[in-house]
Parts: sequence; C-alpha cells; structure tokens
Amino acid sequence: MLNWLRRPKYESVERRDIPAGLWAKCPRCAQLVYRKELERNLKVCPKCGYHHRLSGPERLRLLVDEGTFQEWDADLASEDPLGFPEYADRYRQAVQRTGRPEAVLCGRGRIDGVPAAVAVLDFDFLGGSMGSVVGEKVARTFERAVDLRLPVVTCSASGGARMQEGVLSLMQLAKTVAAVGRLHAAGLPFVSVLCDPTTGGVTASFAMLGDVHVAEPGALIGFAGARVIEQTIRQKLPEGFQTAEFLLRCGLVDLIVPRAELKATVARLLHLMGAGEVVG
Amino acid sequence: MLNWLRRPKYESVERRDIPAGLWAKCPRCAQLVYRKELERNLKVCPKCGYHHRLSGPERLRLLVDEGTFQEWDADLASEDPLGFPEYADRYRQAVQRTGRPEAVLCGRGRIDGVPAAVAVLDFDFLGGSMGSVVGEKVARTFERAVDLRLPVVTCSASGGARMQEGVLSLMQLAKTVAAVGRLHAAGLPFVSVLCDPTTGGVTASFAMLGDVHVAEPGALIGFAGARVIEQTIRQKLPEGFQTAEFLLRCGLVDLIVPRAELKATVARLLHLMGAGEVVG
Amino acid sequence: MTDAQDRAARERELEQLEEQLAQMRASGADTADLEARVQALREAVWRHPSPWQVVQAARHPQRPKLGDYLTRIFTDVVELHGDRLFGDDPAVFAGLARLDGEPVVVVGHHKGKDTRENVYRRWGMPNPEGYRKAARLFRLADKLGLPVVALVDTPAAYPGVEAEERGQAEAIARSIFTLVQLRSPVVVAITGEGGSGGALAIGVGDRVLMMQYAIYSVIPPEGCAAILWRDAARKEEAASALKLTAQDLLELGVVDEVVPEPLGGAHRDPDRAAAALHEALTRHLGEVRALPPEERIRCRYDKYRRMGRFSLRPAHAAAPSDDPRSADVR
Amino acid sequence: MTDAQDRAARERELEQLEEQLAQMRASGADTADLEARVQALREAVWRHPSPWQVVQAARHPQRPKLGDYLTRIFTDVVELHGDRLFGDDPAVFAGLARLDGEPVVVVGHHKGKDTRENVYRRWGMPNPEGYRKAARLFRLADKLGLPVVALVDTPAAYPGVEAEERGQAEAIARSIFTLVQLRSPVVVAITGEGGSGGALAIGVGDRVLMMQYAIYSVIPPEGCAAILWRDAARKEEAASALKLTAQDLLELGVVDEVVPEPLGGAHRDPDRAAAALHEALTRHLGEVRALPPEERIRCRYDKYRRMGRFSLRPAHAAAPSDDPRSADVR
Ligand SMILES: [Zn+2]
Ligand SMILES: [Zn+2]
Repeated sequence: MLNWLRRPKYESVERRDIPAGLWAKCPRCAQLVYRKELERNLKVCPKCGYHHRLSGPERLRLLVDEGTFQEWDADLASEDPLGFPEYADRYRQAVQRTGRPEAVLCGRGRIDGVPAAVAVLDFDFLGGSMGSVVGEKVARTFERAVDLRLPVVTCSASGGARMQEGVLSLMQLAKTVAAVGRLHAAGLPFVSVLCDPTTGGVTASFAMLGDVHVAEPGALIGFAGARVIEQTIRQKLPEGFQTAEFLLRCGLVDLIVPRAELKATVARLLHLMGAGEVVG
Repeated sequence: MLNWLRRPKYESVERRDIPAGLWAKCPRCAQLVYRKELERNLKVCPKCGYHHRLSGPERLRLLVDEGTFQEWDADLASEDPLGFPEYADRYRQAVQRTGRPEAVLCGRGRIDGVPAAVAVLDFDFLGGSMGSVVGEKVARTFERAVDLRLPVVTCSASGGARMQEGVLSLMQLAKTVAAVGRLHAAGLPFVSVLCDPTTGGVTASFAMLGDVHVAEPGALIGFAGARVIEQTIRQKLPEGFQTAEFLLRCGLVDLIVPRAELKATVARLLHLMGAGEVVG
Repeated sequence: MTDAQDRAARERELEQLEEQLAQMRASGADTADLEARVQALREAVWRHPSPWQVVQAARHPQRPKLGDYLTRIFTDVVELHGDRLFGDDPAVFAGLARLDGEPVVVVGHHKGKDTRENVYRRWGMPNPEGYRKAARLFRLADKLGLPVVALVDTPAAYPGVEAEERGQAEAIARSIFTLVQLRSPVVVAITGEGGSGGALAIGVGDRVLMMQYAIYSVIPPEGCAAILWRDAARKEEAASALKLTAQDLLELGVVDEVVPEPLGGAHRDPDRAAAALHEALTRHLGEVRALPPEERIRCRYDKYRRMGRFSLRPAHAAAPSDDPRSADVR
Repeated sequence: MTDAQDRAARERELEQLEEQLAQMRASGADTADLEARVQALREAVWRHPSPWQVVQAARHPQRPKLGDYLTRIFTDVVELHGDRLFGDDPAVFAGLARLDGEPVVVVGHHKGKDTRENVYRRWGMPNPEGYRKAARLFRLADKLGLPVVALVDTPAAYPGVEAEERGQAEAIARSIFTLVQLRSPVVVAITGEGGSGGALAIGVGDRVLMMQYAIYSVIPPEGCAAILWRDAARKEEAASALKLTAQDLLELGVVDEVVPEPLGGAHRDPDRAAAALHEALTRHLGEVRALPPEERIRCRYDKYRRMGRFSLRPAHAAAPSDDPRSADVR
C-alpha cells in the first residue's frame, strides 16, 4: 500500500471547499461549521446535509475496510501523447499537489467484508478526467475482477474525457465499456457509485452501465455541461437539473444513499447480487 | 387450397363499409365512389386515400403470389372451453357468415417470389380476436417457419384477446410471444404488418415484436381502447391518437406503406433481411 | 328469493355481526356466543363463494398488498428504481431481496394503502416505464443467475395517452419476451387482481401460483358485462362466465397451484396468508431451481405452448393428425 | 506576415479565382488559363493544409452528407424508424440497404441540406432516441447476421434538457456496449465531423476509416480554446493541439485507414469521394467478414483495449512488467 493511501492529504479538498481556520463555511447553506465536526461527519454539512466532495483517498477510506486495500497499477503515468500545450506542467503539478499518481485509484479490497475490485476516480486530479491512464486502469480493474471472480465497484467523480489527450481520451470510453462487457459476460455484479460531479465521457461509458446505480444526495450527474445546454436552448435550466434526485425521477439512478450509509448499502447490494460467496 | 380462398366472399366487408348498390360512400370523405373502381383500387378510396378494411382472404390475395399459398391448420376450431354465454352461437354464425373457419389464416406462400410463412388475422371473424385457435395457429406458424427456415410475415387486424375464452385467450399472448422467441433465436426475419385496427392483446404480443413494423396509412394501432382512456383521463383524446402516423412519431412503427406498395415493400424487406436466399 | 339475493342477505348479516363483535370486544364484554355465530355464518357464506364474492375479496381494500408480503416473506429488501430510459414507475416494485436467506429478484405491482398512495401508484396500474423497469430486473437476474419472484396484483395496465405514446403494448410484449427466454427460475404468484395483459407482462414463469381468493381475467367483469349485455350491472353474471377464480384457472391449466387463504380472505389474517404463500413459493422455487437452465426454458416454453383448448373441426376430424398439439391437450 | 496569415491570404485568393472561373464558365469564355492558375493555387493551399483548414473542410456547407453517400454507394435503401420506446430521431438514419449487392444495416448521422432540414435534423446532433434506434438496428444486424456500416458526421450529441432527462449518457454508453459485443462485422467511416461521444456512440467497429478532410475530436476546437485560454478565437491553435485530422488519428492508432478525397475537399467532387469511400468499405468489410464471429469480437476487443498511450512511472520502471499492456503499445 502506498504511503499517501494510509495518510491521505486533505489539503487540496480543504483549500477548495473550506476557508482556512477552525471554521468552514458551507457552500450550500452558508453556515459556519466547526471543521473537526465536518470531518467527523464524513464531510457532510451537519446543518443542511450538503455532501462536500471527497478526494479519491477519502472515498476509498469511506468505502473499503481498513487495511484490506491492495492497489493495482499505481505506476501507470500519462506520457502526453499529443504534446499538448501546458499538459506536462499541469500533470506534474497535479501529481505534486495531490501526492497521487493519476485521477483514479484501482485495486482490490473488502467492503464490509465483501471482497471486491474497486476503482475510485479522483476529482482533485485534473478534475477526475479520463485519459489513457484512467481508461487503462479502469479496464484492467474489470479484467482482473473477471480473472479473480470479484464484483466491481466504481466511484465516479469526473468532468469527463481528458481534453489534453485528445481523441485517445475518447477511445477510453470504448475501452472501458468493452471491459464492462467482459464482466457482464462473466455474470459478476457491478455497482456504479455516482458522486459529485459525474459528467461527460465518464457518464457516457462505464459509469452508466452498472447493474445498480447508487448516487450521493445532490450529486451533479449528466452528459452535457449546463453552460453548453443553456447556450443551446437559450433559457435557464430547470431547478435541480442534473442532480441525483433529478436522475432518480428520470429512471437513470436506482438509489440515492447518504454518505454515512454508502458503505453498508454497497456491501448489502453486493451480497444480494451473490457476491458475498466469493472468497477474495 | 380451400374453396373460400380461391373465391373470397366480400359480402361481410361490403355490408359494413359500403352501402348497397353500385356506389359506395367513403366513411372518411363521405364521397360516393363507384364500387368497381374501389375494388380495382384495392379498396383504397380514390378520392381521399382512406384504406378500407380488408378481410383475411382479401389481405392474403393482396400479399401472396397467386397460386402459391398452402394453408396450414385450417381444421382447428374453438371448443368453447368456458361454456361462455352466446359464444357457441356467435362462433357458428361467424363461420357461416364469413365461410371461414377462424379469425386467422396461416400457411406458406411466396411474396413477390420470396417464400415466407404467413399469418393473416381476419377482422371479419369475431373482430379478429385471439382465442385458443388463433394463438395456436400463430404459434405453429412461427414454429414451422423455424423448421422450414422461412421468414414470417404477420398481418394483424384484431380487437385483442377473445373475451369468450377468458384467461385462456390471455395465455395466447405468452404462447405467441414464446414462438416469436424461437424464430428470433433461429435468426429468421419477422415482418409485422399492422392493419386497421390492431389493438389489445394482439398488439401486446407478437404484433409488436417484429424486426420491422409496417403499418397501413391511418390504421388504428394501440393497446387500450379509446373509450377506456377517455374515461380514465376524463378529456378528449388528441387528434390522430393511435393512428399509424402517431405510432411512427412515437417510434413504434418503422414504415407506413400505402396498400398498393405493401407487397413489394414486404418482399424487399425480406430480401434485405437475407430471406431471399431460402428456397421454400 | 334467488340464490344471489339469499347470498347477499347472508353477507350483509355477516358484516353486521362482525361489526357487533368488534364493538363487544372493545367494550370487554363476553363474546364467546357471538364468535361462534359469526364463525358459523362465515363458513356458510364462504364455503362455496360465488365468483363475484371472490372478485370482491380480491379487491377488498384491506387485502394484503405487495408491501405486506414483502415484509412477511422476504428479508433484506432493497428497492431499485428506474427503467434507465425514461422514468421510474411507482406502480411497479422491483428490487433485490432474500427468500429463505437466498438472494432473489422480486418484482410486483405496487398498489397503495390509502387514497393518496393509490393516486401516486396509479392503483397499481403500470405505465410502460414500470414494465421496462421490471424487464431490466429480469435481465439482471439472468446475468447474475438469480431466481425471479413476481407478485401480480393489478386491475390493468394504465390506460393513458402517455402510456400509449410510450408504447404500452411494446413494453408488455417485450417483458413477456424477456421472461419466456430467461435462464433464471421464475415463480409467479397472483395475489390479488390479475388484470389481463397488465398482469401477464410480469406473470409468465416456470410456475404460476394463485391465492385462493385472487382473480385472473382477460377483462374486468364490469367491462365484459358492458360489452356482452350492454349493462355493466350484470357484472356478477360476467364474473361467473369468465372463469376467473383460482379453482377455475387451476382446472383450465393456467395456474399450477392454489394457495389457501384464511376463510373469507387474506385480509382477515395476513400473517397466515403470507405464511401459506411463503411455503408455496419456497417449494416451487426449489423444484424449478433444480433444473438446468436449458431444460427450464424448454419446460417453460412447453407450459405456455400447451395452454388453450381447441379441437379439430368435425368435417376434417375423420383422420386426426398425429401432431400431439392438434387436439385438446388438457 | 505569419504562416497562418499567409495561408489565409492564399485561401482568399483561391476562393476569388474559383468564383471568377465559375462566372467565366457560365458565360462560355475560354477558361484554360484560369483553370491552370486555380489548380496550381489549390495544390499550393491544400498540399499541407493546416488543421483548421481541415476543420473548415469537414464543416463545409457543401460537404457530402449521409444522403449523398447513401445514393452513391448503396442500393435498395430502406430507412427504418423509431427506437420502439419513445420516438424517432431525425438526426440519426438507420435502415437496410445493399452494399455491392449484399444486404447490410446502415446507420449514420443525418445532417440537413438546408437550414430548414438542419433545424429538423438538429444539425445531425442526436437525442437518446437516435442512439437507441441505432442500437436497435445493431441488434437486428446481430440477429440476422448482417454486417453494419456506420457513417459518422455529427458536431456532438444534442445538448438539451430533454436529452439529459431521457438519458443521453446512458444511450451513448449502451450503444457502445452493444457494438463492442456485436457478432456482426462492423465497419465505421468518419465522413465529416466526428464530434466526441456523439460520434463514438455509433463509431465503434472492427475497422474505422476516416475521410481525408474529416475531423474526429474529443471537443470542438472552439470549446477547447475557451477552456484552455479563455478565448474561443484561438480555435486554430486548439485545432492543431487536438490532433484531430485523419493523418493524426492514423498515427495515434485510432483509425485504420485514411480515405483520399479530391483536393480541397469531397464537396469538389462528391462522386469521386464516394467512389473512394465505397472501395475502402468494400475492402475492409470483406476482410472482417472473413473472420468467425468469436474471433471478430475478440479482435475488436483487443483493438480498443490497445488504444491510449501511457508509460510506467520512472520510479517504478526499473523492472518493467511482463504484461504486454503495461507499457506503451504503439
Ligand atoms: Zn450546509
Ligand atoms: Zn374517401
């Protein structure tokens, strides 16, 4: 297990979501919350229930039993295939800032005791965007799950395909969907957890092909960006558009689960889909 | 081939749709049309294009090459399984009035040269309703098509399941759908022609499971009856509700084909679905 | 006094006595005598119930609904939502649960317990989204190798403009198409109203059970009477003619077993009704589970293939066909 | 004068000369001299076109559209309509046709020829219904064993409220899911704009061809420039950075062959463009048709499995993995 996994760095998340100091201001209800209380509450605002975004390692700690996670493919790195302007620098900065190698963490672990293959997208790392490495690691996660007869749980948080790897990023949609097909053919369960935000190419590939779709309350989930849609229809978007609750009404999400119940719910779903019997 | 097939009796159709005498009044445009002209025009009103209903034998003559039809299972008859009030009498009258044995004609023949298994529902016979015999004959048509490696063409015109055989009629939905499944597994084409009217249990079974859905212009196609819906929603139905054109917009019908082009279109579709190669 | 009038009078008397009994119990009075009278009358009224009586029991407002059976028969129930296409239909329940500790997919019509919930759930009358959600769960069961239990209780598929626009008929046909080809074991129970295509859409399985006072019909008796005699009031005659009781359907080969209910209806003792249903589900699921999937699909095909009754037309019957399906097969 | 300004000036000059030439031809004057000048300039301008020039060619209003290729390459075309769920999307064509006399399923984005048709067809930007219609036809091809030919030309999937409500992302993902598992041969051609997920939804196949002046990109250059530099006007730089030309994508391993176009774009000679596309489709379809279905599905999987470029992080690269997928595979 890598060092950054045991001792996750919260700085980047905190920098964005919470003002410095002992008190944090909730972006939804604007109330001040004692920072330690917010941490204890899994970064859910105790006043209004707003689910702050989690980093990849925070999400992993929330979901996977302590001491059971074995990471896969932590050594894969982008090689800037297009020589895209500013990409190499921004990539290096993302690695340095987050202390993590890419926008996804993959591996195996136990979820309330149930062995599973897990892929967690990390919005802190270049907006959780899917380029060659994310696509490759996600695809390998599904392939290894087939080999090991494990169910797959993905937690998505992503702005979509990674622009800086051009159409190679787009091809990761096909690659990951093909890998989901292998899991499907093997009859193994796939729970897709949709976190804030899940948009673009990640939504239009593996994340929307789960046997069960679990979303966090209030999470933004959609394909096209709100600004693009507003420009197209030339009017304001409806209240609550592209929230988890909206997607539930639209029949695209199975369950909305508060963060405190996420782990137990995923484990229960895996059990009910016959995954409990597999010894990992 | 049975006698009534070679010399179809039109009386019943004419009694309903056309006033006696040399002239017929079109139920849509209310114009008088010379009866012989209407016959020559395949019972399509030359003034407004209204497609008069065809009897089963008329439909067969329209679709199947002359002299190629071999009927199957003409000897199956209902046995009034529930002892339902008035059913035996009404059934006997239908046989006498139409000169036909039941509400469906099944067999094999060629459609512009393409060998096919064909099932034609006959609205003249108790409203084309599907009871045990219709379900059985339709299912056998699909099964024989699998055995003979033939495509299937059904022409539906039905008020739905036959009330007088109770839940046994309902079970014909499952029976015919299961038979469609066999054809599907065999990779053989199925063209479902939806004629005026196709409603209720026939729409909710084999007729809506075609590889291609062809409808006649203006045909009424739907599940629930207009009166039942009006009673439920307590308002008038929208203009053109449940017409072929409405279903095309709703994505439920592939093509609307005028009667004069029906045979050629079905043959072309069968060819394009790889059916032409089969020697019948 | 006709039979029907006589029966109606006795039913009214029974109702009055039951009410009286409840009041006496509430006031703490000695009720032994009255209880015996009520029990005797109940047995008299329900020993040979008329089909219309059964229709009323099947539609009784207090009749146990999907939720009552879910809590009593299954454990670890997780409802799943949505057809992944258009919406989530509250008239259809679909989810994962355990039956006797083993995971299963459960699907059923979802009626409400009060007017408000009934409006929300459209009295258990599904839109296409409901059937498409069910079919999605059937495919999930197939992928995972889980058995399917389907609980049927609906007046009909919802007759609405939008339901037609979104392909009500297609949704029903496709759901049946999915079920007949499913590799998973499928056990169906008609628990209340089996309303025509709206019921059959999720009602095709390896075994079809039917509660004693449930009904299953191609058309509601009222509609039948309206068509046949242009008089919806003759619904009682129609109920008889349609052969819609569990016993009728057992004899017609449409259902495999009748699950006994407490005298007068499941609502008089939901626990006992659920226990009987539970026992039957367990037993039948155990039997069909034992078959290999290909065999199960073949048997299911043959089961529906055999349904219906017909004969050879006398004029042609001189030389009966040797095809076993050519004649009445029941 | 910069390269880009120089290029722009020559493009303007070429346009003016072409207009002049057209007028002279119309008036019956001798045009031999002018024609030679135009041809020389055209060659100069198009010998090494800038990526932005290619973007403009791919979006040229006169560029051949689906309909132009349908009539020139296929025979016996029958359009089929509807997703059997909700509606029929005019932005997607789906149907049966013959290619070299053999039946195939054809699917493609459907742009309009004029403003009115463009509005009707949403400039070839599909709603979920369009992708679901396509996926239905893919499944039909699978059932019947027919090959699939997909012609890609779309700015994007339609960004609309209703598209999101009806699951645009699900429709795209599901269509890709259907394609990667299809038993039928699938040959794709990017004929105009390959707009991100909206294109990929019908653009996954055994072979992916790309017309010489077509583009294929994860984001439009304008959007890329707006995000990267907060300045949509720097679209030309973005077009270069995105590597969206056929030659770029051939080098990146995303497309299998570049189909040559008449100098300056297919709209200058649609017949010749169609003939080249026809030849390439026939050849590739012949090759993938020769494989058994299981082999074809495996090869298709491997094809997409290999796409992307990455390396092992230096710190860990001392002992390279023996997994062939661990390192850059191109
Ligand atoms: Zn708050
Ligand atoms: Zn007329």
